[in-house]
Order: sequence, then structure tokens, then C-alpha cells
Amino acid sequence: MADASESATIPITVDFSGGLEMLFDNKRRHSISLPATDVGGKPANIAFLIDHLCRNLMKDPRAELFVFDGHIRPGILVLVNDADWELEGEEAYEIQPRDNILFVSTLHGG
Amino acid sequence: MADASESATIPITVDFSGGLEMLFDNKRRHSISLPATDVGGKPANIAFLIDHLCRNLMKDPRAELFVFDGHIRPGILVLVNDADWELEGEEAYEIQPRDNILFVSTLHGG
Amino acid sequence: QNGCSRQLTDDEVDRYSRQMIVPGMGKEGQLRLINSRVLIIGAGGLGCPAAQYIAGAGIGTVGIVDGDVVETSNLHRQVGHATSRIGMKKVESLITHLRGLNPLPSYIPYPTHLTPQNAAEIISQYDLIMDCTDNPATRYLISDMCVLLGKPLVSAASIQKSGQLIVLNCPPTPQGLVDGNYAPCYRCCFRKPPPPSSMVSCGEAGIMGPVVGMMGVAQAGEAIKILASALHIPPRPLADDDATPERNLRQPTLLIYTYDLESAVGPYSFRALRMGGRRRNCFACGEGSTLTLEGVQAGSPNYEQFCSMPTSRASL
Amino acid sequence: QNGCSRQLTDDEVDRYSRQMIVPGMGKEGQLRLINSRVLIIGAGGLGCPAAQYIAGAGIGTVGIVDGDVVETSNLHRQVGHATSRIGMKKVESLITHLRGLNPLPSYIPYPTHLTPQNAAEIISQYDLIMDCTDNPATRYLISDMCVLLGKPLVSAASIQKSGQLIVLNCPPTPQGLVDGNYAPCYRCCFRKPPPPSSMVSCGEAGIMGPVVGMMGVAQAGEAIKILASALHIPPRPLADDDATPERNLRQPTLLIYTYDLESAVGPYSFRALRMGGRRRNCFACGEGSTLTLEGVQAGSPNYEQFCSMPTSRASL
Ligand SMILES: [Zn+2]
Ligand SMILES: [Zn+2]
Repeated sequence: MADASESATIPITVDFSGGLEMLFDNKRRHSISLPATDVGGKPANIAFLIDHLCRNLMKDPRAELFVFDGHIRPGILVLVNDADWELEGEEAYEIQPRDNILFVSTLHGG
Repeated sequence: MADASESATIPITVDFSGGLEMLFDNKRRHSISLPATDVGGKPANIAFLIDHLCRNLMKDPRAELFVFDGHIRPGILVLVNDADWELEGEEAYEIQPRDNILFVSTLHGG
Repeated sequence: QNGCSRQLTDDEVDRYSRQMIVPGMGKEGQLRLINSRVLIIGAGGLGCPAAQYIAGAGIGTVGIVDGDVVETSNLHRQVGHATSRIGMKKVESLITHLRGLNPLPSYIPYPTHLTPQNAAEIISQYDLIMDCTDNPATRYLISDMCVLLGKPLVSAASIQKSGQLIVLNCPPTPQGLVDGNYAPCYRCCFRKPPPPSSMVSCGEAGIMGPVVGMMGVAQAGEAIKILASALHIPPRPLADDDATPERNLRQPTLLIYTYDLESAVGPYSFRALRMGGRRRNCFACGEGSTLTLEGVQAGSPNYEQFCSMPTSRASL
Repeated sequence: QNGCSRQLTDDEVDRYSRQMIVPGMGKEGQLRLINSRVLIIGAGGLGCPAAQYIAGAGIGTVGIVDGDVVETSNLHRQVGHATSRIGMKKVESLITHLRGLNPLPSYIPYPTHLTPQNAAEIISQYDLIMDCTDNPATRYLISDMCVLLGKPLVSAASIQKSGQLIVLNCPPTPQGLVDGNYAPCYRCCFRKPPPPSSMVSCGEAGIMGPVVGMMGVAQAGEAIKILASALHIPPRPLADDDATPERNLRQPTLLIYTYDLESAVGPYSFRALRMGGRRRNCFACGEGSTLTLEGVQAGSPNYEQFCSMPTSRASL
């Protein structure tokens, strides 16, 4: 039987917009249960979420359209409950239950 | 000292849109503390809220632009947490803490 | 209805290629647009921008209804007209502009106000109706005709710094059916008109051009998606079907837009309000409704009277 | 700047009366518009609808920059052009339409692409800049010039079924000031461009007309409110002022619009995202920035290189 702390998960919604939904089964909203901690036991943060999404949710082989050098690729904004992640601590932000995390691609057409 | 049940209040936000904000100090959003029960001790519902707004929040003498015959005037939609009040029981809906109640005037111009 | 068999001409491919390559549109969507007939009622602040994008997208037949003539005070917001066409019927002026933009559609002018007498004859000839009018009596008339004739309705309104938009009666359901999850009509959502004392026109209360412009463009966007994706065709006629893509048409969203002269676009600029479905006791579409085409033509209900109870005074 | 002393002409009153009576606008707001100079960079899917409402509202001087010519495939969304003007420079074509709508403003055509060499000369002559362009290199160039020349920037973008809008550098603050709550520039919000491999143009990826249309009209709405209410004039120059009406300009909202071909407008069609203020380490506006007009003109930074690192491949 698994240790409670190992199997605990955080319920969140993850949204994709500006074309990124194409990489995730063409669905704009995903309700997921995120492991509460990483393998080292540290609370799940955005960096961990990004890795988790690449491994478990992405349906498209073109991971380079979402991550670059182990980080979110340039030209993608990350929003924590509709606020720029810069206001929340960026990759280090620790995810809370019922958070909404939005990934939106910067557009340039006109 | 007042009885707890008499002085209890419910914190809610009340929004006005489509021109109705003109009757309420030109402010579109009001955070108010609504008495939890009416004088008879019944839980505060939307009918009670409308009466409360007329007595306490309206800055404009033209009450007939908001109420008519003791009810909300025709041509005003009432939304409970962004849903038409018809889905929630109309005047009888019992107000919950942190509810958002929106009054919006139906527009006809074009 | 679909006509997907014919090929697109080279001219059509050239002109519509940028929207045809959008995922979900394709040649099929474009052919559905080309085979569609849209009626725009009102050639003013909503109708002008709506018509530009309807014509641009290649809707095959575009009817436009308006009895007014172009005035100077229209031109800050009615961007399909021109100073040189002041005094001309609005439908002629707007069609002049649309033909310049895209000569391929058929444009049908109705230089008249919509009335209970002419409404059925006009509306029956179209697949989708856009309410771009400016008064409640005409709005209730249009909705009632859409219920009776089974037409989807894209309705918008705007005044001063506010706008509203909703898709109604889509997909259309026969009058009187209520045991199921059906789309509402205008009366289901807006049971009674406001008293005239609380109403003013854009002429009296004023209107910011981009506010009504946003609503008109949004109307075109809703009309184009409905026709391109055939959202107005029930998957199984008369069936009580809850297929996911339509749920939000059967319990539609009322979009409200609030423009603020003192601060930039923000969290409350747009709000999406959840409305109910068809109302059992709706006068027009509900159980046992007595509304008929013959009745409307003969003057029952009386729309003018319904929309003008007490005294008149400008205010909200 | 204000010029509130002169009277409005009868022609102006006649033409602008419907927006002048909107609460908060008035004669003062209208005179501010008439005395304003707006530069629209890009005469395409964003620039066409934006220009219609800018011209309609009576902005006194409207400059338009675009080096392209009108093509058939533009016309489904670029509603200020016409079939008879295919092959004409877009700025000439659009100004033809705008002059027909409203002959009162001065229209200044710049039938050229904006470049690091001509940008300062053009942008310096305007009060407010609208970014209606279609590529990241020009977007970073425009923002840098707006920082250096102290111009508010209304920026929008759109492709396929998505749109974005944000008001930047408003009110403008001198480069390098960071101890205070100042408005961000484009680089503060969008630090690095996406790799070219993840970018495509509207020509390659497609675009729905009403989507880019909504964004263009919304841009006009933001520009008009800024100029009519003088939101771009800091109340006390250089002061660290937190006056309420400006807060949401100094920490602006990024509006995102998502259009869905399969369902009607709904709760997620519009989202308002809170962005940060000026970034201390911003390359353009931050502490110790080395960006200068002379440097830009001499080729530093190299915008083309900045926006084109790895290989090119169409995808998102
Ligand atoms: Zn009904
Ligand atoms: Zn910056």
C-alpha cells in the first residue's frame, strides 16, 4: 500500500489557448490530478507541472513547441489564476488545490 | 447588546450594468453586508435584497427605474453568480455568503 | 441545404483561402457559407460592421432590411455608409459598399421597416436572421417570426457604453414542444419589455462607435460559425438530443460588454451570463402557444402596444 | 495638447453628436479627439476596422503605415479595401474608404514598411500608436520606439481563431525609471519572441474575419478612450502616482479572445489576464537600459535576428 504522502494529488484545471490546445488533444480545458510532490518530496510547482504535462497529457510528438531547454518555450505566457506567473514567482510557484493554470501562445498575426 | 442572529450579515457583491449603475452612485460594483434575515427572521432572499438596495444603496430618487409594483421592473435581468435567476428560483433564492448578484438592464439600441 | 457537391471557382478559392485553411472550416464550411442565405435586419451601427464580415466571408445571399436614409450623425459608427451617400436609403448605401468589397454574393435590398405584415414574406426566405434593429417592438416581432418560421436568430443590442449579444432559437424547434432541452426564443429570455419611460434610443442617449461595432462584428462571427458548422441543423429532427456541441446553444450565453471611458479593458469588460432554455409558459414558443402567422399579420399581438405601456420619459 | 478653447463647427456637432452626448465624453472629449494624432501601423485585418472607427470618431490626424498592396485574399477580412482597388497600395486604398466615411480628418499615408531607419521620424509625430502589424520583429521595433519617444501603444494580434489586445506604456514614463508603479512596454510582457519554427503568418495559418475584426474594433475603442479622457497624460509628470483610474493601465489587462467554430460564445470566449507593471530588468524600459534612438537607427538591436533564431517550420 502506498504511503499517503506519495499518492496525494492536487486537483487543478489546466487551460491551453492561442493554438497550444492543438498539442493537447485539441481540448482547451483539462481537469487533472497533479501529484502533490515531486520524486524528491518537494511540493509540486509550475516547473514540475510543465514536466508532468509533457509526460502525461501531451498528445503531439512536437514537444519543442511547448518546452525548450527544459523550460517553457519563449513566446508562451503562463497565467496562474489569470495573473501573469511573474506576479506569482514563475516556475517556483507552488500549486494550490483548484488553481487554474493557463498556457497561452503569444500571437503576432494581424 | 444585539442578539447574534439579529446582527449577523452576509458579505456579497452587487453589480449593476447596462445603465443601472447610474442609479447607484455610478459605481458598477458594490461590496455590501446584507442582514442575514428579514424582520420576520426569514433568511435573506433576492426579494429582500432588492428592498434593501432601494432603502440603503440607491442614490437616485427615481426608484421606478429599478422597481415596479414591489418587484424588479420589467426589462431588468437578475443574475445569480452569472446565471439567470430563473435557474435559481427567482425572488425566493436564498442568498449565500460571497454570492455575486448582477442587475443588468436589457438594451434595445443598435 | 448543403450543396457540397459543386466545386469552388478559382475566384472563390483565391478570395476565401485564408479562412478556408482555418482548422474546422475547410472547403465544406466555405461551401455551406456560399449556399446560405442571411437576413440582416437593420443597416445601422450593428448592421454595418456585421454586413461587412458576412459579405466578406462569402455568404451566398445577403438580404438587408431598413427603411431609413443615411444621416450625417450616423457616420461616426455606421461604417458601411459614406458622406456622399447621405440622404440615400441605408440598404442601398450599405449594399454599394458591400458590392465593392465582395461582388460575388447576391444582395437583396428591402428599403422598408419590418412590419407584422411584411415580416413572414421576407424572413421565410432566409436560413439565419440577424437582429440589428434599435427598438423593442421590432425585436419581439422578429423573434416571434423566427419561432413560427423555424429560423435561428443572432441578436445584439447596444447603447452608450454597453452592448449585449445572444444566439436564440438555435437549432430551431417546433413551437409548443417543451419536454426536452430546447433553445429559448427572445421572449423566453426577455419576458417583458421595459416601460418606455426607461428607454431611450441611440439618438437620445448616445453611442460610442467601437461599442456597437464590437457587437456587430461579434454577431457576424456567431452567424458564420452557425452556418459553416451547420449548428442550426438539429442532428435528428425533433429528437430530444443532448449532444455536447449544442448544449451551449440550447442554454445560451448572454454576452455583455461594458466599455469604460476612464479605464482600459479589464476583468469586467466582458461577462458571459448563463441563460435558461425554452420556457414552458413562453407566450411565443411554449406549451399551448396561440401565436400564429395569421394572427401576427392580422395585428395580434399588438407589438407597439406591448412595448408602450405608461408615459414616455427619457432616462436610462 | 488640449486645445479646448476652440469651438466645434456645426458640421462637427452634426457628425459627432451621438458620441458627444455619451456620459463622460462631451464637448471636451470630442475636442481632445479632434486635436489628437493617431498612427495606425498596418492596414490589414486589424488596421481596417480600427481605422474605420478612429476616422469615424473624428481623430484629427490619422497616419497609416503599410508597404503592401491589396490582394484578393485580403478582402474577406480587410473591410476597408475593395475589389476595384486590388493592386493599389493598402494605405491609399484604406484612406480612400476613410475619406468617404469622414472627410474632416487629415489622413497621412506612409506607403512603406516601418523600419529601424524610418520609425523615429514617423512615430515622433503622433500622440498614440496602434500596432496592427503581423510580425514580431516590427512589434518589438514599435514598442522600443514608443518607449524612447514616450508614446502610448495599443497593441493587438490575431490568427486563426484567437485574438489578443493590450494597452502598453500608458501613461508613458521615461526610460530607466523603475522605482514606482509604471506601465510596462511590450518587452516587459513578452520578453522573448517565439522561435520562428513555432510561428506562421495569417497567410499560412489562416484567419477568421470576425476574429481579427473584433480585435481591430477593440483597439479603436481603447485608443479613443485614452485620447478622449487623456489617460496618456500623467497627472503629475514623473511622480509615483497611484491614482485609481490609472491602476489598470499601469498593471494592464491582456484580453484574449477565443473563437470556436463548434459552439456559441461562452464563458471562456473572453479572458482578462492581469499582467505586471514595468520590469526592472527590461531591455528597453528598465534600469540602465542602453537602448537609444541612434542605436536603433544604426542597427542595434538587430530585430530580424532577435526574431529568427533557429530553423523555420510552420506549425502553431
Ligand atoms: Zn420562447
Ligand atoms: Zn519594458
